[in-house]
Amino acid sequence: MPWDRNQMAARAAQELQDGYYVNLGIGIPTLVANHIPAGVEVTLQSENGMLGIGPFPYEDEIDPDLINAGKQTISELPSTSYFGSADSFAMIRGGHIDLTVLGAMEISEKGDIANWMIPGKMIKGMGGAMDLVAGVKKIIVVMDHCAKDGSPKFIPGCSLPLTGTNVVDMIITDLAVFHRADHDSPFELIELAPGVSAEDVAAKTTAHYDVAV
Amino acid sequence: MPWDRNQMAARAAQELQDGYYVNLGIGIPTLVANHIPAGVEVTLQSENGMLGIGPFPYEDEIDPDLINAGKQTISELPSTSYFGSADSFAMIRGGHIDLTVLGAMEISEKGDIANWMIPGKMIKGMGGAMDLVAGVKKIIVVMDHCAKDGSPKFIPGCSLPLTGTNVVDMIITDLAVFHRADHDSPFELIELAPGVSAEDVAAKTTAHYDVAV
Amino acid sequence: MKRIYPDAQTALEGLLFDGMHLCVGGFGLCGIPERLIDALRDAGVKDLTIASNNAGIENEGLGKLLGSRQVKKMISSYVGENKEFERQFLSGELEVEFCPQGTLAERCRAGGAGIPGFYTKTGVGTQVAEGKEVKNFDGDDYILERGIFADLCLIKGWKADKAGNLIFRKTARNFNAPMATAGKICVAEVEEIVEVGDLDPDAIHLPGIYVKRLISGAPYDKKIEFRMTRERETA
Amino acid sequence: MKRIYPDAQTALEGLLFDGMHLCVGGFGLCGIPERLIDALRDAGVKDLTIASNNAGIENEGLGKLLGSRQVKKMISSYVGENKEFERQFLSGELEVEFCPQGTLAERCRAGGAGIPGFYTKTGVGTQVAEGKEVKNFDGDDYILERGIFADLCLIKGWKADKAGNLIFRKTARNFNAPMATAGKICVAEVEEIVEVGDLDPDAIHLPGIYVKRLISGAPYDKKIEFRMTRERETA
Repeated sequence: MPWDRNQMAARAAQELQDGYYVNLGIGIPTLVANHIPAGVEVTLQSENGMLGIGPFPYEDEIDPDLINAGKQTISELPSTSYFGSADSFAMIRGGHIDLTVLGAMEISEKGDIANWMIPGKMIKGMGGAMDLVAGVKKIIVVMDHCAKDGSPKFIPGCSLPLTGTNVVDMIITDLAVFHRADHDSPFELIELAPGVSAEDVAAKTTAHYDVAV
Repeated sequence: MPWDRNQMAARAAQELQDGYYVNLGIGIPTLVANHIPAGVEVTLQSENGMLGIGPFPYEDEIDPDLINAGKQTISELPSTSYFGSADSFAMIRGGHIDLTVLGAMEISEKGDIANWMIPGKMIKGMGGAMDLVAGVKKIIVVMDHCAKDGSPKFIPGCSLPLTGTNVVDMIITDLAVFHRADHDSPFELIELAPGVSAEDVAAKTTAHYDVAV
Repeated sequence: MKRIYPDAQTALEGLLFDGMHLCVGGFGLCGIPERLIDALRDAGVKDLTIASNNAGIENEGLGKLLGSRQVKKMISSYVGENKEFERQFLSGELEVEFCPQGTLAERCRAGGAGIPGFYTKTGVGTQVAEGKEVKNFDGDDYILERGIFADLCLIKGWKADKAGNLIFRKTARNFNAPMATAGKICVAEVEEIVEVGDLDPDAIHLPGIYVKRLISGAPYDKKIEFRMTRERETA
Repeated sequence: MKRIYPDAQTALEGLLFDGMHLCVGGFGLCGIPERLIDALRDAGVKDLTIASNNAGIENEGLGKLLGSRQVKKMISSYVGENKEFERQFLSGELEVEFCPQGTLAERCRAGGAGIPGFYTKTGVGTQVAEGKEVKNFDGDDYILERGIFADLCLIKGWKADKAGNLIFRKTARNFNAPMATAGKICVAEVEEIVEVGDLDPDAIHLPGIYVKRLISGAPYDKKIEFRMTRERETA
């Protein structure tokens, strides 16, 4: 049985280590915050200028001056600090953030990622995605294994415009987990969702990868 | 009679305009603060990270955490703000400071300035001088007209290592004031100390300049 | 020196011209200079090039200037859901330069800091790198990005003293901080103007040197794009 | 995560090696990490390359490490009056890279911000430009300066909370702010460690992400280089 959104998020959360500073993208990545392992202290960064994101606010705590990078209202913590956008991306670009979890449309076997535009569709922009994949120490992608039409998303080379080249460290899909030790190594299939076989994954993947399950 | 240090500083102070943000170098330039014209509000910047320098502190106000760029104890004002060195020089390099007054060893007729090292002598370093002459909107040099051995300091080309090229806007010596409208124009002699003639100045200057007195 | 103006309209007097370049602070609708945007709209100045992280939504923020067709070009990282934006963009009426968010913030900081260009890894190997110089430092490729320096910067702060020293509040700081420095002149609107000495000199976000003109824009009715809440646990 | 250490010596454990590069905060003797410098001296680590605006004076600040011959190279803007420095420099024992003060500050900020190089007007046409790439932007020449990224950054703050959020005091902020970001790890000493929540989140100068190890170095007996005063007007 493939993993659902929450299970994928929970799997990503297993990569969190005590003391990590983490930036979570919009969508499934946001759910990772609900699965932080016990005893692990993680500080969440929001690229619009905040370290130490709290949960969504109570109705009477809502503050228009306090939003995350998805423009959602949030709350602060006692450890929170605020800063401007230049300082925020100095932090990201400078490699001070330990981990980011992002969604993607396509990932290539070389670790390229495409997640910001589809030619012919209205372009909304890359936001902070290009900065995050270029700067953060470890990049985890969480995405459905296949597109809605059934076509593979982990492929030999991306067909969509890229967000970054050779940047992805780990891919968590609803079917499997792929990982690589460094950016010169190929991805390895290291884990399968319950009831999913390595053959199932192979049938739905065109990227080359090593198998370690 | 040539101008003394205080008179040179007072002359430089006449260039101050209401609302100016000003950085004053060490030595005679520091004295400019004592001659700010009535009705003119000027904010002094210290490149170690402060806007709004106050006077020297009273004995019981001395604070080791509160010094100017010359490492002298100073006081703060109600309008003071503090910032780090990167932000301080962003302000300077970015052209946000209106005026700086600096000393110099040599000035060339092209507006080059040499004020940081003498070959063969111990080099102490340029400190913030190169940043100031490169970044501040208007550069005024205050210096003795001649070196101690009587040789001219306003000369065709500098012999000492440069601090900046084509940056000086005005030169105030103990004998005269030179000014140029822009960095493509030659300097003009625009003012003489009392009892000093244009011929006296010419005899002690090897730089080419126009005469407008 | 006159720094405090009675309203946004007078604060912009003498600063506006057709075809000008602006930097406008804010992230989404958070920390946008609402009063100054309204005054820009009312002034009718046109063919504007605006660097701003977002382009507002319909009838809010910079969306107002899109509605009135005053914008020629946007330099933004994300333009969200704005039907009028989409229409103008797809029809070619509006030019858009997409710039990664961190690159945009740094380009503004650089412009304000006298840095005409810097190298970044962001965007290497992507469309963003097209036409840009690539340089290798210590084995990695970086692209050259240019500083942004506008004719006018418009920002929104929380409080400022009469010397122009300004502080922001929470995530409303965002692009207002770097953009305030990135132009010939910066006009700021704040929620409250306080006396000199009322703000902690160690806690000033933007020194008065950058705030040449200042207005109080209160009262504010701040808009929220995505209102999220959680339930209080019942005892 | 362990962030707070009992003293400077333990805070540096495992971080030191001969030939390493450091960024050390402070301006003159103002805001220098005294305890950490003492611990460096006591550790005896040598052949250090140190980026620091100044090199201390005899037996104060980095002057201590010069006295014990632990420094191979300084990257500084001004090295003031220090006889031992002068002797080592003139005899060729000590290498010095003079760097304009603003360029040094920006190189550290750039290194910490993932920017390997940037262009500046500072130093164009001077000795500082020798061997550096010159590029023309919009009619003016600029030189390429490199970011600095050290093995270890040592800084001095005023207060920090237990999450590492740190504030500086007055002009003791200086180079401590950019240098804290410019290395693989930053160790900070402060005058007081306070509880999480005691500092205003809008007024943090250095977010805890940069402060990986923290000590309280109190009590401090801060040195003054040039003690200047004025007389009280008598009534």
